[in-house]
Amino acid sequence: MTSGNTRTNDFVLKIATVNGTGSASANGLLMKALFRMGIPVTGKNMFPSNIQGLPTWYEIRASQEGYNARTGRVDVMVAMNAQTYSKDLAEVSHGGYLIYDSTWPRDEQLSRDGVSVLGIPLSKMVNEHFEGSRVRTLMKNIAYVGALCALMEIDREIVRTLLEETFAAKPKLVEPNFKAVTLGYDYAREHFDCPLPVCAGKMDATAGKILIEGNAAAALGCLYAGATVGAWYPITPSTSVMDAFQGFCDKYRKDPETGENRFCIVQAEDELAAAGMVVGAGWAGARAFTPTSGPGISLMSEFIGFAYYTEIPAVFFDIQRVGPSTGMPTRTQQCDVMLAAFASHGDTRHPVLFPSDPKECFELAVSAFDLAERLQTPVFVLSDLDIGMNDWMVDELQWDDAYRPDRGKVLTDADLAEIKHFHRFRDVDGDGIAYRTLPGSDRKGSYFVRGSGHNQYGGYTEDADEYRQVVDRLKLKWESARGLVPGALERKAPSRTDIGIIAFGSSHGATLEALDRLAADGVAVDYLRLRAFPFGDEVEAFLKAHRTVFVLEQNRDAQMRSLLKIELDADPQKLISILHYNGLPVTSEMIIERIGDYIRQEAVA
Amino acid sequence: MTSGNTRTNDFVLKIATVNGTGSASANGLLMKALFRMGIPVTGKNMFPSNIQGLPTWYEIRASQEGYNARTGRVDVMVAMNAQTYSKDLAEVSHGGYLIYDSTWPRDEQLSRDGVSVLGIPLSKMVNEHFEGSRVRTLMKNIAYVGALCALMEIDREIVRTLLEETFAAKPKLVEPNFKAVTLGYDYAREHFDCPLPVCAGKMDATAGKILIEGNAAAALGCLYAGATVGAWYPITPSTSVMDAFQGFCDKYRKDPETGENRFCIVQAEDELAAAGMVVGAGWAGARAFTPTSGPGISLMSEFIGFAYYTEIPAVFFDIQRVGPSTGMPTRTQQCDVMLAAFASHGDTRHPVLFPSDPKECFELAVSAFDLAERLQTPVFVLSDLDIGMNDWMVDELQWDDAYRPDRGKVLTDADLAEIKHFHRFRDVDGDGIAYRTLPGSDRKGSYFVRGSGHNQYGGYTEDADEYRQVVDRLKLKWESARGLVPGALERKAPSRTDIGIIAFGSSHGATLEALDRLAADGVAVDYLRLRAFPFGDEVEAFLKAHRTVFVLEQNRDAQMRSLLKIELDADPQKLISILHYNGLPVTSEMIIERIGDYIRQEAVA
Amino acid sequence: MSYIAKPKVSWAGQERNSLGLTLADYEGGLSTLCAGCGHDSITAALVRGFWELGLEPEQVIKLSGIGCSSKTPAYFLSGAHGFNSVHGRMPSVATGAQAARRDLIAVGISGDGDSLSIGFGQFAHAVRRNLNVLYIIENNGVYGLTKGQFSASADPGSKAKKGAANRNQAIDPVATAITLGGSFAARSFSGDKKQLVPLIKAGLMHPGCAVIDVVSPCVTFNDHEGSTKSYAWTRQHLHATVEADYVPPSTEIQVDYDDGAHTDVNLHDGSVLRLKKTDPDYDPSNRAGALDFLEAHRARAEVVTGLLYIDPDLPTFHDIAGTSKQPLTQHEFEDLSPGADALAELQKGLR
Amino acid sequence: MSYIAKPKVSWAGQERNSLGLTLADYEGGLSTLCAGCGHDSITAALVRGFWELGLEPEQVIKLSGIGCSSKTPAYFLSGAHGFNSVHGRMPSVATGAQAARRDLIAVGISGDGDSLSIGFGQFAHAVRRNLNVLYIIENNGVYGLTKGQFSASADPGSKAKKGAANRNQAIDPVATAITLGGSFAARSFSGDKKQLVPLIKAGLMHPGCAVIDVVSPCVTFNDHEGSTKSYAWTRQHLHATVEADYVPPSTEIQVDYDDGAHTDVNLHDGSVLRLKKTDPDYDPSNRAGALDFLEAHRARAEVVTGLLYIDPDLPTFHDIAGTSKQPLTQHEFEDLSPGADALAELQKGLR
Ligand SMILES: Cc1ncc(C[n+]2csc(CCOP(=O)(O)OP(=O)(O)O)c2C)c(N)n1
Ligand SMILES: Cc1ncc(C[n+]2csc(CCOP(=O)(O)OP(=O)(O)O)c2C)c(N)n1
Ligand code: SF4
Ligand code: SF4
Ligand SMILES: [Mg+2]
Ligand SMILES: [Mg+2]
Repeated sequence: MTSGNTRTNDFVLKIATVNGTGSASANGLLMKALFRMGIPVTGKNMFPSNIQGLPTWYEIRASQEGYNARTGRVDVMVAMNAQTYSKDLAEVSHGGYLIYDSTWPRDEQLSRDGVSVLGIPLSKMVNEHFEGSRVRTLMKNIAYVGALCALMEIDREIVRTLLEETFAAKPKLVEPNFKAVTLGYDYAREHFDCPLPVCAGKMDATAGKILIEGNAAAALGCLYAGATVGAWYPITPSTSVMDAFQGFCDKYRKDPETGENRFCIVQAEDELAAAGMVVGAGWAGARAFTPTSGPGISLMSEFIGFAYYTEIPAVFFDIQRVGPSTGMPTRTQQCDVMLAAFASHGDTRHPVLFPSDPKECFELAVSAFDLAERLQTPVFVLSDLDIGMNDWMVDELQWDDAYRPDRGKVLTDADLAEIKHFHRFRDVDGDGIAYRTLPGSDRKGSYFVRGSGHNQYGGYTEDADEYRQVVDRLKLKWESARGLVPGALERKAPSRTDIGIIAFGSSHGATLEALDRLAADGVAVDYLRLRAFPFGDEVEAFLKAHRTVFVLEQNRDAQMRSLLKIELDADPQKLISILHYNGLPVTSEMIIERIGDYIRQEAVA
Repeated sequence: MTSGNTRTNDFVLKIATVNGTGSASANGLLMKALFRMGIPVTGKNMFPSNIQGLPTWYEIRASQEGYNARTGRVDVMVAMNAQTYSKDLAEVSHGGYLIYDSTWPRDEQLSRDGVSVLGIPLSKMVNEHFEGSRVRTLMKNIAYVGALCALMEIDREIVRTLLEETFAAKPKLVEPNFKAVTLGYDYAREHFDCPLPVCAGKMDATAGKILIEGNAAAALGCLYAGATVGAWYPITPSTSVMDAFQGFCDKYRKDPETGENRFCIVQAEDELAAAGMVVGAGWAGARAFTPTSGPGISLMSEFIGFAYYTEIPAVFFDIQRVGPSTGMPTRTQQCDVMLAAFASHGDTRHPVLFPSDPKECFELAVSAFDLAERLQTPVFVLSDLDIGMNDWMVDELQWDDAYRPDRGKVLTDADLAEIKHFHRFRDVDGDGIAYRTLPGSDRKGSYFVRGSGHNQYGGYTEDADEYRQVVDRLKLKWESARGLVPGALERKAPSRTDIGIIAFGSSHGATLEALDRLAADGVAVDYLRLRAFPFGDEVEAFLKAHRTVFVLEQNRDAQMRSLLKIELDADPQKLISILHYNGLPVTSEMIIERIGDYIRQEAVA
Repeated sequence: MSYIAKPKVSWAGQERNSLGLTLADYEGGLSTLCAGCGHDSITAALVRGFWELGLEPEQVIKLSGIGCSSKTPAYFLSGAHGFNSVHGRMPSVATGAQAARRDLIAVGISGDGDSLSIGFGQFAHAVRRNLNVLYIIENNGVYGLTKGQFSASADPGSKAKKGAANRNQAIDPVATAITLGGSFAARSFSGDKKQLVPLIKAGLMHPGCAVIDVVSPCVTFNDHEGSTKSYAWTRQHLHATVEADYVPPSTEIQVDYDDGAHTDVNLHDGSVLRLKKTDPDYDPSNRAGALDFLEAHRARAEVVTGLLYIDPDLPTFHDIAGTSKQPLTQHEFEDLSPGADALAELQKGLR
Repeated sequence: MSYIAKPKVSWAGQERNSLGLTLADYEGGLSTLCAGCGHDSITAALVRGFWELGLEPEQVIKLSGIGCSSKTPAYFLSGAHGFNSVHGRMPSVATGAQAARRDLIAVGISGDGDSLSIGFGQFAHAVRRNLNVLYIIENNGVYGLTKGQFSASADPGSKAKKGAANRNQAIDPVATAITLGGSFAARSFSGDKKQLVPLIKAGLMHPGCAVIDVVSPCVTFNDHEGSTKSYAWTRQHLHATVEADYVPPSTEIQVDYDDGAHTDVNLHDGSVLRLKKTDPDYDPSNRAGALDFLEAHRARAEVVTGLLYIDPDLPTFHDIAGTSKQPLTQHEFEDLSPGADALAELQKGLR
């Protein structure tokens, strides 16, 4: 056996299968087992845009240092899909391992210098012990879990406990499953030197942590923020936001006595309708949201501009996938940054929040509702497929029971009784935010919402000055927004430097890792993580304080760099793009390389 | 009578009426009469977003120097609408005149210092001579034309000829109309000192010129470019593009023998469908277009991104109106610049052309089709309500019979026979533009259009590298576009200067006038007029060559300035915005004032 | 979209409704539509209907899309919150508003362009969801506001002002609503206030989506000879079937099942829709029959009016969604947000 | 959306059609749908239909929206140009393509999500314009590609895999098409190739918009007990009415008017649609009757199949638009662009 470097709790395990074969649960077992062993893990699912029969991959990274980014490495590959076999083999890092189902003999394409190939007759073993084709397919997956337990020292008892939890409702299934584990396990122990140098070992780095997908966390945020109306049209990769919200509501929002729902979820006929429903509900005073992805935002554009101009709170979750157009629905990108910021015709601009992991999906979902109501405007939460649909290890979510929604400037009937006239669009407080009333209020507070020209009193207008007064106030409101959105967070390099990097969203993990490694190599880079648009003063200060600022983003056209230029009049010369946009999550290696190249070149020049 | 300055052939005549009363034809008579007297004129129509009974204004500017912008001045106001009377009076410039219908007595709000008020009993006169309420309403308008003929020395014989032309089909109507003219004329001659110091005088500055609206000119461009498919959904102010196209096609595109149409116009069910039709037709090989306005572009966004990624030629006319949302449909702005440039989710960008007057609507419409097919991509023509729906005096349109459409890289069956394989998305020539085939071609050339991930061979892909290869080529194509779009035009100041101004579209006239006046005051400003996005090298050169560059645009958010920063990494410090966005066309005074202020402040600082 | 606020004149001796309010209390801004526009008669019928029902203005929300027709909500009930949305999208906004505030009575006003072209999908889906809204289509066969293009309700053969005849097939909102499983489908004529006012009342009180297609001539672009949506044509080709009126729960009801001319439809709250048949053979509870009837009369170019179909028992939007009786906006925050302990508990499953 | 190009194997003795082509010449890429998906049977029927008609692949354009169903065009006729548009918008793209190339035969494939939810407006308007297209809806009552949510064609009472029942009203594409003035409305079942293949041929040759709603079970998300779109349910509840087949103009036609079981519908090019009645009482030329029949059988939960309505004489999209017989893309440029002299002449009126 070729011996690679010993890599305890620092490896990438990748499993190549075919979708629709139930491998997802086997892979989940592996993830959770490592997690319960106390090892930081992340899982990345690369699945096709169909339902059954196409290649799919699952990548588990274990990192004792807690890094969660994709890396270019594959230490152990489980190659279950003949169709992608050669591609999978090619991907294994030098010194790595490939495990395959050796039931049927394969030709020499099986081997590659520097990669140890381990054949396990998974089908044969499973077929000997189980009946029924569906069961056999499933058990084959469980059997490779067993083999990996042996090869990588993954705790079999934890796997057993997990099976017991999974099948709590059908306990009879535990034994057969564990038998499949044992089959793989025993075979590996008998035929190979176990463990491999790449393996797991108990540690204690997952206390206080959970494993969660961003979409579920976002749904929890909506639940906790008190959102009651959710309207949506199914689209990958956002669908699971509403699925999760429905699940949580069924659990926490059904009246225990009457069974009535304290929520209303509408599967709309399309995204335009979903947007309209959210706007209607927001107008009527409910916290309302819609999850979608790029194509949905394009379709919602008209309504988004309407909500901007009529000043109606609404929350839009854009779980970004690869564009343009239908693009690659099951791959990740950060490619709707500009669209979210400016969606719709005319002069419009919208606050955008950028969660960097599921925990922030939860937190920023709550912020989004507060901001939408405080600012009376549509607010975007820009997540992506990587955050939304992958399992991330994050700190346990916290909730402060003292939290109360910020409903913003809403006049009650009592308030109305105290004022002489109600003028919907007048800037009473000088912050650009006017007072609103909700439908059902006293008739003194009634007003007419219209996307056409209106004056500060709420009347229809085609008058040049009256029109301008309102849009100028909207601009002032935007200034107010700068002070209200979550600020960017700075992480200083260990030593003084005039080099900085700006990143956001799902690039965060890779950035942290890259900066640590660069620091270890003596390259100091300060890091500013954006959490919102518009940018606060801290972003301007960071730009001012650095000679060179890398802007890392997962799109082709440097959209965030554009925003920095548009919004802050940032000096373009100092903004150096690092762009990654092939649909896979960005790796730390790539960042290190780009920064390294740039610095070397600069040194030469 | 208060005497103002004598202003022969240099005045603004404004007529305030109520819509639906037929004043449009009376105002048209005045415009044309002045034009035929050889005096440069422009008309600006300020009408409400309803059908009948609301205030409407028409502003005619006569300028012997040939300036065509709106100015802040009103020399003669015809105030026919009691509802807006006081507002209209307030608008008259010092030394100016107000004419009103004195049939019924009015109170003292009628007068203002420095304004001469001339009462003419229009209704009374007309009622005495005509029967029927509709006829009386119409004739009242014609009567004020007569009065103005006397007061402003507008040639009555020309008016008579115009009436004869107008009623060529119903010659019996000429006499009564001319009688109404005479009524007003005689009354004015009898009661006032005619002519006023503000008046017209024959000159010879309209030879080789025509009066035309931008929308009609754009439609002519589509006709001449050989566009055969037009799909649309009615929306102000773009509707008259298709109305005119229909009219031209009925005249020039009906088979003389069979009566068959060599065109197909479809009134779609909405803008999404209109976009789809244009994309379908472009794919099938027809030149196809859709005219719309801001809300339409928002709704078309999904399809625009699709056409970008699938590389299908399509032409979108956006006749901009005031945004955001429904905004003010009958007022003008340049507020869709960013949207047109980047419409849709994901990384997308689109060539945009900026005609500055109806003549350029004609010319750039033709260019748009050539570019769309050459670049295989959606192309925008960004006009606006001011250009599209107002009568402009421009040089006669020219056509070169040698023109042939640039169909771009289309492989015929003969071409296909000579190649081994056809690969739809491969960069054969290194310019980022691949070859296409049209439906109906030999089956060797068949391919599958999809907005989802595809490789250079046209196959479906979810592969990171294959995906990237295609979007990288699209970026290269964008570079090619820079060299193909119409260049920006520079007008040097009479003397050397390091101050420049960038403007585009309907701001052109006001800019020219402002720069002339500034030059007369010793302020030299070089002028670059943008005609397209992406920007060519000349734009970069202009920015480089000037210390300060004003960017004049008719929107709140400095959208063109943003594009310059995004696309050229322009130094933001030197880009000084001049923004006008109240819905009225920009005036030269406003530009002079802003530039003057800036220069004075700079001098102080 | 009123430029001008309408002065509320109140004079002594005005009629007052159960709430003590006068008709003027149900009015809105001054109309800016063309003199004689059918839409203004519908406005008047709405004012009357609301007044007769004695609803508090603030109990109502009024919504619309874009078009001359969609300006209507500005012209009635100035005491109610109003919403002029984007073109063709009123139904989705109404859905969201209803989701949030099921206690408010929603009236949506649309046009034939607004609901049958750009908004056809939203119209259809509001119907099949049985959204709790009175959905009025002010149908004039043209796009008034954009100056007279044919809409999808223009009949084949109907002539434009300039003479060209429409040749596309027409969409009949009533037949469509019934086909889509609608629970209340009616047609009326802006010129027939007698029929329209009670129909509006019935529609407002109907639990679910009440569609009323009101032929509403456009005097400026579609009232000429050759048009099949003109005042003259409509008057000549009217065929009235069933009149409907609303009888509040408190009222003593005389059941007249055998009277032939009367049928009572019982609503869940104890109120009644009283149907009077003009066409004695017509049965508005028979879906197949209604379609057949509409189709036969369409072929004869007749404009069938009245309450053409009703099923008060179909589950409404709220029945289906299971929304709590208490409007969603009125729940205490504690009843919505499960709190820190629940969160901690939940996360035990995420390890 | 084929990952893998299908190898074209040709063996001796294969059947050849009038053009000398084999069935394989009408195939496309390998399907990536789930094994057993109804959509794949429809693909096979299409291949067969095209082959039997003996159409050149390049005479055809095939278009779709987004969904499992919309992947179908990738799996047949690889020699034809194909177009996978955005979700729900196939009809508009087909309209544009037809406008440009009326000589090409357009087949549009859609799903119930694609055509009845997001695309309902476009579906409806293609029908009322009588667009020259064969419009197939592969109807499985769910959104397959996004994992099984109910679509608008799900019947009230039909159960989801996890047990929840749909309570919204269902949209029936056939009843809708007839109500909207469609000229050809049919239903079939992916499991009934015998009925489907001739229907497809009839639809391809019908002048105008031929809508075929094909019940096409989703084995992954909607083939369980309780579903009304499963193989089992559909088989049990089928009610066949009228079979249709296409007889080319050249063929000698035996007119069998009196045979009861046969009716011939003459198309303008001399070809014939031959209708055979399974249900002897059914008359597919009667619009009111068809609606009534559909409605009655809907109430009985029966799946009515066959050619349910046809009117070959309604003006088609091209008739209405007056498009020249010669496709618009084939005119000489001189016949499109009037030239410099005409421009000068025209401008005389602009002074
Ligand atoms: C997205 C969008 N497209 C087009 C328009 C222009 N538009 C305004 S009203 C209207 C049609 C109105 O027709 P209808 O609903 O029948 O109302 P009517 O004016 O006839 O009462 C159109 C096309 C618009 N406002 N928004
Ligand atoms: C604008 C947009 N919204 C949503 C989606 C996601 N989506 C893809 S297919 C589909 C539904 C497909 O359902 P159907 O047409 O019935 O096809 P099936 O998969 O059932 O054959 C949806 C919602 C999308 N691609 N585009
Ligand atoms: S144009 Fe027609 S619909 Fe519009 S207000 Fe006038 S009459 Fe009414
Ligand atoms: S998910 Fe359903 S519709 Fe999609 S391919 Fe599988 S069986 Fe067919
Ligand atoms: Mg209308
Ligand atoms: Mg489906």
